[in-house]
Amino acid sequence: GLAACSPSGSKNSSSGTSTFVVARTGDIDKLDPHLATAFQTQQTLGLVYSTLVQTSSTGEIQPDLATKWTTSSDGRTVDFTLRSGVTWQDGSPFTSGDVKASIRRILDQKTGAVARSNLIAIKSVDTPDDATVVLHLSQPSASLLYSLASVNSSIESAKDISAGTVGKKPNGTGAFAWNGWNPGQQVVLTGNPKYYGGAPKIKKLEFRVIPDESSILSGMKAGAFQLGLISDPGVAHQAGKSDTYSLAKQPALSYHVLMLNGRKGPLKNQQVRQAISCAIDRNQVMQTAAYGDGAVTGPITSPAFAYSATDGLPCTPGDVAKARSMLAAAGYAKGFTLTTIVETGEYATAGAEAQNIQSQLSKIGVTLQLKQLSTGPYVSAWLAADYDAAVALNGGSYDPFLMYGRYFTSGGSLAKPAGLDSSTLADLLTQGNATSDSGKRQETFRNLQKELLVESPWVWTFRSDDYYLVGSGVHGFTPRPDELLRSLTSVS
Amino acid sequence: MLNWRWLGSRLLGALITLLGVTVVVFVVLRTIPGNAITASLGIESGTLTPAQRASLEHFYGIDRPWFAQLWAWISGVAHGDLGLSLTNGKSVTSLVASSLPVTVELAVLSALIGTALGVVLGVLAGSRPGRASDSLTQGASLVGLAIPEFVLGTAVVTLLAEAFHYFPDTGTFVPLTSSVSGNMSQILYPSLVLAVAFAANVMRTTRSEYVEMAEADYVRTARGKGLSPGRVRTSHILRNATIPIVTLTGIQFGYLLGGTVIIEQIFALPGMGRLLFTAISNRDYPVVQGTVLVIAVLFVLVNLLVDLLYRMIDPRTRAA
Amino acid sequence: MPDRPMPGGEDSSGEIAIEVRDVVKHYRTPGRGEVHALDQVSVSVGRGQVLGVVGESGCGKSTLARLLTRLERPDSGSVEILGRRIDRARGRELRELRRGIQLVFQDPYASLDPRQRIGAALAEVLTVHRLPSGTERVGELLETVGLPASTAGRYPHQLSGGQRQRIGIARALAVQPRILVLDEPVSALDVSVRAEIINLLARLRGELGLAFVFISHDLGMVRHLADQIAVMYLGKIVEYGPWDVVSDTPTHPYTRALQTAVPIADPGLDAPPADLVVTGEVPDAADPPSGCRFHPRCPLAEDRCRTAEPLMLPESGRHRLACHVMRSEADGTGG
Amino acid sequence: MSVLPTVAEPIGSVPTAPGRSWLLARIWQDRNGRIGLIVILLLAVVAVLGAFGVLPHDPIAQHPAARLQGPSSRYWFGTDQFGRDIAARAAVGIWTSLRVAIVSVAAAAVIGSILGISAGFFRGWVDQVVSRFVDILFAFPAILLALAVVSALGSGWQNTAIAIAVVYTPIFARVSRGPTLAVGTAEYIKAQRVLGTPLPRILLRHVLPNVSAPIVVQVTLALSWAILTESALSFLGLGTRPPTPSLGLMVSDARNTVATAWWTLAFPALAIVIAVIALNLLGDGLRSALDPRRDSRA
Amino acid sequence: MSEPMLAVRGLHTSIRTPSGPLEILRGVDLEVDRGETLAVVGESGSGKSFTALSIAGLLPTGAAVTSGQVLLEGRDLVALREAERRTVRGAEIGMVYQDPMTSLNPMMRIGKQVTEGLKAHGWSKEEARDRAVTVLGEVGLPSPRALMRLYPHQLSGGMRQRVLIACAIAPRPKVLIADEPTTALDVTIQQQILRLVSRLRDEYGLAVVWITHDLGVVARIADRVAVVYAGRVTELARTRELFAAPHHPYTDGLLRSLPTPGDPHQAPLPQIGGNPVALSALPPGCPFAPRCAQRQDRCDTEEPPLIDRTGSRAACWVPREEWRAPSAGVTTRA
Ligand SMILES: Nc1ncnc2c1ncn2[C@@H]1O[C@H](COP(=O)(O)OP(=O)(O)OP(=O)(O)O)[C@@H](O)[C@H]1O
Ligand SMILES: Nc1ncnc2c1ncn2[C@@H]1O[C@H](COP(=O)(O)OP(=O)(O)OP(=O)(O)O)[C@@H](O)[C@H]1O
Ligand SMILES: [Mg+2]
Ligand SMILES: [Mg+2]
Repeated sequence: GLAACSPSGSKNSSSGTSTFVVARTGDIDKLDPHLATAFQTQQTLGLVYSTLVQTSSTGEIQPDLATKWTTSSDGRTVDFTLRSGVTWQDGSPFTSGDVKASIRRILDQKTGAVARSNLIAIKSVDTPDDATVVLHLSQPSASLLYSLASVNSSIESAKDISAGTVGKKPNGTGAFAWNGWNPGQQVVLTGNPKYYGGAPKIKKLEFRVIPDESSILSGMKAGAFQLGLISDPGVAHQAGKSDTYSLAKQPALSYHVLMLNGRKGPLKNQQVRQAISCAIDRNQVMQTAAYGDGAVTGPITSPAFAYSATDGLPCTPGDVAKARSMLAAAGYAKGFTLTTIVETGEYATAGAEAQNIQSQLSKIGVTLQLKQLSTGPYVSAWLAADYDAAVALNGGSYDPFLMYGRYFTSGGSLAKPAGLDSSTLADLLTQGNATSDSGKRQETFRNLQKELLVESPWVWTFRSDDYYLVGSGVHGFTPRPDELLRSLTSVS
Repeated sequence: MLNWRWLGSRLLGALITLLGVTVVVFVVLRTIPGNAITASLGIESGTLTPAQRASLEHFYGIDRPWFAQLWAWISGVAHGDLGLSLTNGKSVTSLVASSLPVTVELAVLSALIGTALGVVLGVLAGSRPGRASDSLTQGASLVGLAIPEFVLGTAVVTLLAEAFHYFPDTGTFVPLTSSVSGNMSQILYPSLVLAVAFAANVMRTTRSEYVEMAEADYVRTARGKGLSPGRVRTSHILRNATIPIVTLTGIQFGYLLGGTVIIEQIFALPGMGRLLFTAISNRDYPVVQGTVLVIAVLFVLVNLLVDLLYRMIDPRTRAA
Repeated sequence: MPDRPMPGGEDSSGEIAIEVRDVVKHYRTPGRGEVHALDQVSVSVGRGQVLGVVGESGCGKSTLARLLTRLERPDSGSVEILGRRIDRARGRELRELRRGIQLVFQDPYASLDPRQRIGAALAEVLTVHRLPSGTERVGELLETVGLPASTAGRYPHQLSGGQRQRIGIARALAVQPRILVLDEPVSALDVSVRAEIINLLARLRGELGLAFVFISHDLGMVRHLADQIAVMYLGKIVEYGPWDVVSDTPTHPYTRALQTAVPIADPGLDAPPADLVVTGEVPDAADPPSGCRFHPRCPLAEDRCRTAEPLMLPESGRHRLACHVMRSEADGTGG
Repeated sequence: MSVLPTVAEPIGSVPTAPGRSWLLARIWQDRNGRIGLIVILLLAVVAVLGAFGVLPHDPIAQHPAARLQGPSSRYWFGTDQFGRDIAARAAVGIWTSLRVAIVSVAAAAVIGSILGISAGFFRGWVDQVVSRFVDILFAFPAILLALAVVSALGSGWQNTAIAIAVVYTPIFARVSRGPTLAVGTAEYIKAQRVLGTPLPRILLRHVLPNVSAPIVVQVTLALSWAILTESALSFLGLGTRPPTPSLGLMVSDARNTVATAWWTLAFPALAIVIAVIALNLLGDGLRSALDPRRDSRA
Repeated sequence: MSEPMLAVRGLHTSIRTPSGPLEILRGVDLEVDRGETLAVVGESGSGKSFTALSIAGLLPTGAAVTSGQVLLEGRDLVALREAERRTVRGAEIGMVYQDPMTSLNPMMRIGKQVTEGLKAHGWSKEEARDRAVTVLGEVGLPSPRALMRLYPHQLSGGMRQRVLIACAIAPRPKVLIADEPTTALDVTIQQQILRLVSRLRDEYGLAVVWITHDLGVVARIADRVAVVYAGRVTELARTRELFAAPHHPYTDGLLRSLPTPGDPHQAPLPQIGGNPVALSALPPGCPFAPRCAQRQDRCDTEEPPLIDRTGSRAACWVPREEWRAPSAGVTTRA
């Protein structure tokens, strides 16, 4: 009895000129933004739902449902002034009650909301009037606004929450309204003419699942899609020139990394980790695995916090001789073997990265034994830190605390796979989150990055590009580092 | 007409097979590391509190011992309920119902094309063994057998796009009943790709059967009656060669069902193969179980059908 | 003749080599129903004697051979070989008994493993039974059946039909049996070599004192070799007696039909009169006719033949017969 | 004493001189078999060269400076995205693919034949159980079986081989059961029973050699499928573990570079096609060499 | 005397083998007249079937007539083109084969199998049907109409052989060639078939070529006999004369090796020693020489042609009068 999914309703669409087709490899998995982990789900529901605030493509917080906000001097109270005249897609008006209900739903442990741990600082929510929301915090949290900007903190209607219809038929305040879902095949949205940011020019937006990226490319060549989302640099590399599309590259927030398990064997030794980090020429990894697309990066990928990628390392990465001597100094002149998990399937460049890193490390006598696992087993092993090293593509965030807090603060949810306990790192992260002074934050996070490179718990290699094949008739599309498709709102 | 006892025992056998398939897939799935929670939450599942984890395990039913899960599943199946997908919450029955027609049509169409092509080429080659036409067809069939499906599939998709600016439409699957041309635009090319290896196999069997049957005593009898070569070919040689060809088609059909996994991936067809593949990577047990069971049912049905057909074609096996 | 020790232990029963009593063998087949391959069949063969068994195809001749050699076991009745029940024997006893009775098959090609050289095939038998198995013994065996020792190096397909059949016989002789069951040993052979095999068998019988069960569908062939002849029809013995009585002055209408049906190589003879020619074909053993099984084809059939099954009763001396009509009047209806 | 002469003169004419080379000689007589044999031998030589590393380039060493170079006198088949020599990789790839194919097919053939021969020879419940088991394995989509096995065991050539073996075991069981049914009732088997030959000996010495023809033919065909299956599994990311080159892996990797560097796909794909064709031709040759009817005449 | 119905003159037939062409028929001479039966006897592999197939033009792939004539009422069939040949096949020459179990198409109803040959020679559907019913009745099959709807597997071997005969005689051919049609049948059934064919021969005025290896059958039905050995006719004679006084030692050996009712019980049978000859390794002279008791020096070097003898033509250098006793083979009854 799910009302949303009658496949028979949708018509064969390539003929309809008013339909804007986005091709991507995966499907959405849920209709509840609070529970959405899959990246495609966030991408889609982010167009249907709005958040209190949003991030600009350069990482600044901007108004969305809230037009203004003020943080008290002690950092424990935040006031939001809400936009007026906003209506839900089902027609009812948007009020502060909706915000309160949404936040309470996220904080309710039973919901299992993804954003709960990031909003846990919220003690209570007040709604003095329909247009004002006040958040009371248990401690100052500079990352709060970033957390609120996430799709996982979308505002749902209080009515839907109390009726229990959330996750059945999405009803948001965003630019696009829910139309239908044919699991494994497509999701259809329609432009919301009453959208407060102006009615989108796209009347009908369709996300189509094309599992093979090469096929997406072929579809673009044939003009079957208006926008194709590609993550495999190999495929992008094949795209070449065409009059039916253009290729847009956008460095993403997520980063490619060789995670080391600092609680195991030789890797316990900081000098060993540094030696490994030094031995790897990041650029070479990027060249071979991603055909040179992307940017060599340090730990922090947010454009708002740009620091040197190697400051803190006692070497220039790729300096094999140096690395070798460091390893010898640490007592491992003969090298050792690391069992490295590599995901197959969703993460296209993993194999290539692994092979290149393997080849590079072999020069200092470190043997990577590659253990290829499909997603499920990989995740299990990753979570259990059941590896010496892991080739990973980890998600990034505009806010460095949100990025690394869960790994390197004590009690962080991903402290186990992080593979290293460091009070210095934990302190720096807490410090960075406790202040909202931007200068101080810049300073703290610079130290964080440096310390991460000194400790070298992992070896950060590069930020890859996301690729967008943009149909030749499409104007106004701007990709974002967080891979959301906000600009579709204004695309024609 | 029909031999009911035969059919009865055949159906019973099929049922036992299906039960076996059910148990095997159930057990095999549970030996693979990872579970529904890690599959649906990915690395975020590490952030779950023990209470959250327990409630999710209860929700997915994976907190019970495996035989209890198995029993629950089997009794569900008996009521036509294949469970709910763990990844998108849809009923497996509805997921399978929407993807089944795609795969069935894909497989049937490739089988038809493959058989037609294979038989024609096989006869062409077999009726003049050793000649150039024979060597040529045989060579072509070998190449057909040898090219990996995914290479051929990618090549076709690329070629269509580059040369003809054509991409097999992959919106919602258009059933044959609602638009023949719309349906064909989606199904035809993948079917052709799948049909290549199929045709190659049929061709080889047809050829060797043809050559063999052409030596049969009754063919000599027929020639001795003064029949024209064409008649001898159609009503004697080919007619008898149909039995092995039908048998082969049945067996091959099973492989076709498997082959759809890759082809549906490349041609972005929303069929069972893709459903299955996605479900396997997502550890979506109910979907994997349901899909495999349905594919097995299909396979068993096709074999039953082949047996029936075989009995219909071959008077010797027909009930007296 | 050399006096060879009896394989399979002491010969307790003295004169009798084979004693088959009231043997019944039915086959259940999926498509056909129950095939009455053998029904209440009794025969006995004295030591060194030849029993000829004739009958048309499907009458149960090979089934009898299989029961005798314990390739199969009867549904009921008993099969005694050299005084011991081969149908009941197991393990060691069976292996011993098996050495006492050997089978030679109709198709000499099919009964030899196509991938084994002749020498290896013979040596294997000897080894299995822990008999001396050198090339010498193999050569000896080959010579016994009239083949040069060099044959040992050949494969079956390199021999002619007659030679293969000799190998089949040599292999059977390897275990030094007392009895040979020959299931149509010459039917598959060319006319020009049949005489060779018949002569060879006759010689072996003389030299080794073997008893034979000689199965054939050719009454003329059986007549030449047998001491006793059993005529079978549809799983039953219909006439049984000394060779000359059965073959030269047959009593049962079926035996008479068989006798006249075999064409004799003498153009001077007239074709048999029409009334002696049996019409129709052998009925299906899965659905044998009621009463006397031969009645639908019998020129002499009467009403009682359709309903009552004639018993196998002594006619004169060792001659036995199962026929209502041809029996001497005194015996009445026979039940 | 004897009334009959022993035939002293040589017996008939000897059609073929039997010996160890018998089978090869017969394959050689068949045109397809001859081509297949030659090509397979050539591939085997290349594979062995690759396996022992007797090649001008290291198949694993990366030369980032020489990425994606076209065929030249230095790199005959060009280089891949890591600057590895494709010729060397293809040679080793043939070795890996053949190794996976041979191991998996050998396992499948041994296990499948044991099952099939037992079923065909003993019939009754053994047959019932084996046939059911085989039916169940058959009813699975092959690729799923392979996926499941590889997912459970992890990737790597041994596990790929196990997966392929699981997929092909039922085929061998079926292929060997049929002829065993026939051979089991053949007169020469009956003859062995009458002669008192022990059962294991009958099975090993008489049944097995006589049902081996279809099994041997099947082996060559299965080898060719195994090569293709290995490549399909690699396409799905579950095949041979890099950096070990396998043809399947090379082909599936090359999908990303083919538009700009055709040689990355062309040579490994060609190697697969050639190997598969050669194995099929060899299968044809074997089939005709082992055809008993070829001997029945002349 | 006018033309015989069918005459074969100097027929040579070869087949391709892996080791080069092999000559299987090395000059076969035969003739039969209407209403007459010619028996062709010989051991297995001597070329009997090849003779029949060469006459009918049904040789397997790879085999071909290399020289000689097949004259049907004086017309040379070998010279005809395949399309013309087809009009003769079936219509004028009917064939019956050895194995009734495999010679009928298992997938086709009996009726169709009888009528298709008729239709191929221009009979209309109805005519063909009527004719089929008649002819099935004529060969002694019960309820022909019902039988037409059956499949071969529903018939016994004897019935199938009758169907094959019906197929062959339905178009009223002039010549019937029967290749060991009773070998696979029981003696009682063989007897029925022999009577049937003799009757049909008389009714239709057929010229029958009956291939067999059973001299009993020859004695019962044949007017004339051709003995084939190693691809050649070695003796050609009227039946009675051949049985009374064979002029070839091989024929003589064959005749003697049969057990007959008058034989002494359990006495050794005379036998032709040696082995059947292999066509691929023929001796230089007379192919029977290695097995022949009458062999002379000349036999080892020169192959004898058919030589006219009293009441027979035999390919033997040694006239019967000069034979040593024992006549043939190496063993006597003594
Ligand atoms: N294993 C079996 N299963 C079913 N029926 C069988 C089996 N063996 C024999 N029969 C049937 O039993 C009957 C007797 O068979 P048997 O082989 O003894 O005949 P036969 O006299 O030897 O015939 P032939 O002359 O053809 O060799 C036949 O009808 C046959 O079909
Ligand atoms: N395809 C072939 N290749 C080589 N030799 C062949 C082939 N077919 C038949 N022969 C040979 O031709 C010869 C004549 O065969 P044919 O069938 O005419 O013999 P036949 O006299 O009919 O024997 P039978 O009594 O066994 O039927 C045989 O020696 C046979 O070995
Ligand atoms: Mg028999
Ligand atoms: Mg013949």
